[in-house]
Amino acid sequence: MTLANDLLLEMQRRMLRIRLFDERASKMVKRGEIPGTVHTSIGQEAQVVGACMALAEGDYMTGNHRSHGHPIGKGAALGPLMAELQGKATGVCMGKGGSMHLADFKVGSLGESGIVGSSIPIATGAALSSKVLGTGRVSLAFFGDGAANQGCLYEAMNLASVWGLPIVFLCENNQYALSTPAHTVTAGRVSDRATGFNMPGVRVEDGQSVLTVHDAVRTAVDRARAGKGPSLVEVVTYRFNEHSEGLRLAVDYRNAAEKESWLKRDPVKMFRSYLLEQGVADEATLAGLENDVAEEVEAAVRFSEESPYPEPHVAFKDVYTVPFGVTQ
Amino acid sequence: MTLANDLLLEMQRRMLRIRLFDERASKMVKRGEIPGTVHTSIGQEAQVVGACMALAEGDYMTGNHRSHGHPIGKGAALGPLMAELQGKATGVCMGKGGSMHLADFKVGSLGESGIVGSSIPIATGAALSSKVLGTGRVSLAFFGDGAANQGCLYEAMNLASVWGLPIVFLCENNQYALSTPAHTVTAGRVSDRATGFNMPGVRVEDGQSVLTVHDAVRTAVDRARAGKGPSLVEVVTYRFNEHSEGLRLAVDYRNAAEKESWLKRDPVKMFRSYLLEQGVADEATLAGLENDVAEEVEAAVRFSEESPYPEPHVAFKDVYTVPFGVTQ
Amino acid sequence: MTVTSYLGAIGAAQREAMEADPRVIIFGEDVEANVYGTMGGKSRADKGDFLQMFGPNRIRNTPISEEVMVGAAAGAAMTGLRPIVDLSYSTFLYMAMDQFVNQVAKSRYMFGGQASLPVVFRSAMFYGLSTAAHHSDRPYPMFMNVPGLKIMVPSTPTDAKGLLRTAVDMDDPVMSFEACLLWGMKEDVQDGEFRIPFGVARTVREGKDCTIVAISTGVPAAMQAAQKLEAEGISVEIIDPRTLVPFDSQAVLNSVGRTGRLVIADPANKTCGAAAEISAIVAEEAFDCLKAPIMRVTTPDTHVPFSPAIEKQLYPNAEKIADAVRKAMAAKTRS
Amino acid sequence: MTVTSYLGAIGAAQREAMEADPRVIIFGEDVEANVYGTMGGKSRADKGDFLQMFGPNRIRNTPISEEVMVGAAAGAAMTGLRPIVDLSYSTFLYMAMDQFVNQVAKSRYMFGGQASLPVVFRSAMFYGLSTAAHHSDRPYPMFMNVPGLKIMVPSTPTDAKGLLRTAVDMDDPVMSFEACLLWGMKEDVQDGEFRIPFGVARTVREGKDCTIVAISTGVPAAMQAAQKLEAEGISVEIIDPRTLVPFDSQAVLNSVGRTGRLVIADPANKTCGAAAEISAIVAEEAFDCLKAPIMRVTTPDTHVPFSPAIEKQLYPNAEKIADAVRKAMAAKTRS
Ligand SMILES: Cc1ncc(C[n+]2csc(CCOP(=O)(O)OP(=O)(O)O)c2C)c(N)n1
Ligand SMILES: Cc1ncc(C[n+]2csc(CCOP(=O)(O)OP(=O)(O)O)c2C)c(N)n1
Ligand SMILES: [Mg+2]
Ligand SMILES: [Mg+2]
Repeated sequence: MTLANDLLLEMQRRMLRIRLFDERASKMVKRGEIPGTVHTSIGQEAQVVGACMALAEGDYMTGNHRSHGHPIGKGAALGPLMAELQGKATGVCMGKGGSMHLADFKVGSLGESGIVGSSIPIATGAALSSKVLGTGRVSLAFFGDGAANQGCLYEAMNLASVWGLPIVFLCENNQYALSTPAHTVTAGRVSDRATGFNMPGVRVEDGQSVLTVHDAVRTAVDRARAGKGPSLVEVVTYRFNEHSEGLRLAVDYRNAAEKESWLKRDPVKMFRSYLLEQGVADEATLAGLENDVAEEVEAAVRFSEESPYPEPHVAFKDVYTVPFGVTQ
Repeated sequence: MTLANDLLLEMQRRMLRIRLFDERASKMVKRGEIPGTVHTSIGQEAQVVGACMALAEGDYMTGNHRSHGHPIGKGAALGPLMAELQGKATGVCMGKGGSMHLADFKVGSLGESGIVGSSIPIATGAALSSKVLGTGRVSLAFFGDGAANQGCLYEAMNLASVWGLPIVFLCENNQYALSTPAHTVTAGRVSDRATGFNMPGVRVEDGQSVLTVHDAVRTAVDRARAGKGPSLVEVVTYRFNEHSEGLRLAVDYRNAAEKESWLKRDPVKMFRSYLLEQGVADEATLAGLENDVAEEVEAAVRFSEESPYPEPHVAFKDVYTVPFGVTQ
Repeated sequence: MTVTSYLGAIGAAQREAMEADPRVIIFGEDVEANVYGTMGGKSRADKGDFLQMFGPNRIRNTPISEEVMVGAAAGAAMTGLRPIVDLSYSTFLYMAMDQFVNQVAKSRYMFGGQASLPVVFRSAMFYGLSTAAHHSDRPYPMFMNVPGLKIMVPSTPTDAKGLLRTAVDMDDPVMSFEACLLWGMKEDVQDGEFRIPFGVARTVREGKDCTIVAISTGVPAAMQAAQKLEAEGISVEIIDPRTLVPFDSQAVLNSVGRTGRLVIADPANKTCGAAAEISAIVAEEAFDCLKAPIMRVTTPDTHVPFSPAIEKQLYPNAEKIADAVRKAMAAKTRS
Repeated sequence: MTVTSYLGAIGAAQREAMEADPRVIIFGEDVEANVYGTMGGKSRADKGDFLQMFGPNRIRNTPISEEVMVGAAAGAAMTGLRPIVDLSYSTFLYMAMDQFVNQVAKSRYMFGGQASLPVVFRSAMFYGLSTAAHHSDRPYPMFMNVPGLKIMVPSTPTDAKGLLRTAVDMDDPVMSFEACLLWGMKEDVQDGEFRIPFGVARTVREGKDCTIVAISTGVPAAMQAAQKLEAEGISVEIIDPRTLVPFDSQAVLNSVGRTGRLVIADPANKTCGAAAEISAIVAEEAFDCLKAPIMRVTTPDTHVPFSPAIEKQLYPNAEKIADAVRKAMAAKTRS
């Protein structure tokens, strides 16, 4: 499948957004400008954007604690996301979700989950809506290699399969769950688990190539939209940073050589070279793009910094649609 | 593998025990002599006994609501089981478990579960004990085709696989979960799900043959005991009675033709013929065996009938090892 | 008005809700065969059969996978459907606890109001029927401890029908705890569609000496107790909160304001149960009216044993409730 | 005596228990790397590292599979091991709710005493740290509603160490709810092995005007409140129950018998929380001693928001506790 040049550039734009947004966020955490912690998608941009851009605008998506990339990849505006990370009133969740619980319903982002695995059933339900109401929307559930051992994934895969739901289960295999190497706690390969649930299971070994990921997920999305049911796509990738920003583990659970070899396969840089090589864009265009995104991120930070914190009563809002009792 | 004659006769004895025990229990439910309800294993005796007798005496086993067969197959005495069904003080659980929650720790029966799927992790834990303490015991988890869609099964299979635990996951596929045909709610074949969890998955099509089942489970048990880890064995079988005794569904979810064809493959009758044909036993021996078992079941009923109900304070016993508060 | 059973009322509410709104769907284990009879007619053959009426797109048998059932209902509710999930027994809810607490209850809040979750989770409590510990729990108190969930505990056919319809029409997640022991209870029920608001208690009986707040099967038991006590010259007021979240504390405070005494009849376990909450509200907000200790009549903190010889003694019944009222009456009144 | 932190005390109790009994094992997510530092030394490199000391047979990293972790611990406990399961955050417990309620809590009872379950489930409550709704729950009340579980909520290093050791040595399942906010708290702790019994409250401070029952982080907050109040001439008695199941109701009743007033400081959600239970016990059993309404200072029934601007206001703190005591003091005393 050949993609239009503007689509290719948009891929690079979104990968850059994730990269620069997360680099900025990382700094802010370390400076105490973002409370709690954040989990960056740095190194995994190809996997995130390749998947998100295989979806249509109206399609649904859920994610996890490694959360910023997903809504950004799906097209969410950066300002309200950054404001959310800072706990501001203008945050996409009014400052009540924070980094781990971003959601932007406007772009089909139905929510990231701090509970590993827990959003997979939600995505499955969105696919059920699509099927029952006949809206043609596809749903995509992002989850990590760690989440691949939560039972609810298999309940969801089974249900989606027997009901023929339009959903893609997307395993972001960055080879570690916190300090735990996937192979030490995961029997076999995640993608091989699809067969037993009667759906295609694909393993994308080169998860650093946005086009390879896009291609595989596109096939799964097309299949879903055509009414042929769910697929499982496992993408092998690597996170460049620590599990979460600020975390320091004395244990060298990922050795230096491994890390170095992966750092060489930087998805953003690789795709940049590709765009140049293929003549999709020249140096000036790409530099312009990079400037634009850098400015976008700075604008997001300014938007956030200038925003107020929520009023105390907001802590009592939206427990129910119509308040009662203490939520009044 | 050729089995000794006494082992073959013991298989028939245990199948008969299950058949007659459950036939008796069914009558007693209908007459109001057993409170609540019972789920019989009639028709599934080969599958139960073939599996149980592949285990050694000290091995562990857990089961589900279709419960009587499992401890009987594992060698439990009938009297305390029947007393348990009647809620008597001499019941194997002091009358507090009832039909759905039999357990006889003396024979390694760690408990049947009324919650579908919920005992699978328990069996996994027993296998962990065996591994950590080096006792060489194997664990076996019985569960239905319906339970095969509970997520905890896959968590358990994965854990057992990565830890190399000595356990056999045994799916009793009687093709229905209550009124629901397995194929309408189960994607693919249960046995095929093993591959994705890096363990052998076997499907025994002829679950009415005790020897075929025994052979398959024996292979899995040997593998477990040899330290080679878990296996999944799916056995195709059929329940002759309704889901539970007394239940009457107006829906004809299992059609008459299907039922009839399965009734012809009665595991107890088939094995009887086999024993005669192979000269393992003559008619007189088998008739003697049948008499013995019939008398055993009647004795169990007498034992139960003559037993007292528990005293009121027993309702407060064994909430904790050392009572306090209301349990005192 | 038609004489209708509790079970029939539940079926009728669901049928009318499905007729009124194509976004309402029902899924659960064995719902196509209507095994428990909670969906209209007695069987698939009946003309009231839901599968025939609404088709397989809206009436769906699920695998035995409670976790994904609950989560999928939440996801579907966020995206345009209004699911009713039939979870059959209340003891099976634990299987989906993470989805209830972390997704169903929190999503609207955590996402700053972006999500609405119009979804109803039905389950029945099968206590008192010799089904033992795995099928007999009355777990509504633990869900009361979770903000974001609404909870109904109807004790009559009318309430079951009216509350369930309100639940389906509401944009918040609702858990309906039905009592199997009440399935056969019959009364005249208003024909056609009607709704009963959440958070409005029903005064089952007026009286002046002692208030009984009674929940679910506690209500008929309290009625029997009231009759016995009337013969003894004790006049009892009975309040059925009908919904535990929201809870009509004003109705209870008003009643205790008049009677000065409170007994709570709650079939849940005692510790941190609904009775504890109601007692605490009153001890905090109506202390000055109280003439006697607040008495809880609950199931004690044991599991439910199988044997019918020892099960029934555990639940609140007329005798225990009457005893508690007598004790409250005997307490020396504050001067 | 050695100055020890709350976290260090938890590590020490586990180390001593593992040294004392080869049947004790620890498993959980990332326990090999000791990510949260709850197991002895700070890192694998430390000489106190558990993996080095006890080896991979007894210290086991698990997959992220809470349901099977909890169930497997139960099964292992029934068959000869004495597992400690590290579940890291208390909010993840819901994932295994069925195993907790239906297997861990019920097995001994349901099987007529055949099973013993010597197993400890540790988790920490991360509230007050900007981790938002998915990581901040304080769910002990829902487990209090489940018979068969024992529950500890230590508020000091000494209690953490002594109770945890008792828990490991006990034949019943125990849930340990630790407070992340207290991890850094230090005090002189007795060296070597010692045990603190379950069901025995600690009188943190004696006083005569009002009793405060304080739980977990409620204890230091109550201490601060007591100091403020002392300056106002109000003498406060503080009781830390230390274990919620069993609960030392006698200690509370005795104290209220002396002071006549009760305030409960409980960081859990209000409805059906631990505070409700304690209030109900006192309203039932010490009514005649009460001079004022029983006041609950809890987290209100909302979820935990992320923004630090609005999170901290929600929990019981010294000011709120002191206000509640002042209100109790101001209530017109019964004549
Ligand atoms: C149910 C649950 N268990 C444990 C955790 C703690 N936890 C947070 S992230 C994480 C590792 C997740 O690994 P993976 O799914 O591979 O995602 P990654 O961080 O690698 O992107 C763990 C154990 C959690 N948040 N939820
Ligand atoms: C968690 C849970 N969900 C639902 C049920 C109700 N239920 C009891 S048995 C059963 C069917 C089980 O089917 P299967 O596992 O195939 O076992 P079978 O009865 O066919 O032997 C159902 C749905 C239950 N007991 N537990
Ligand atoms: Mg990972
Ligand atoms: Mg079946």
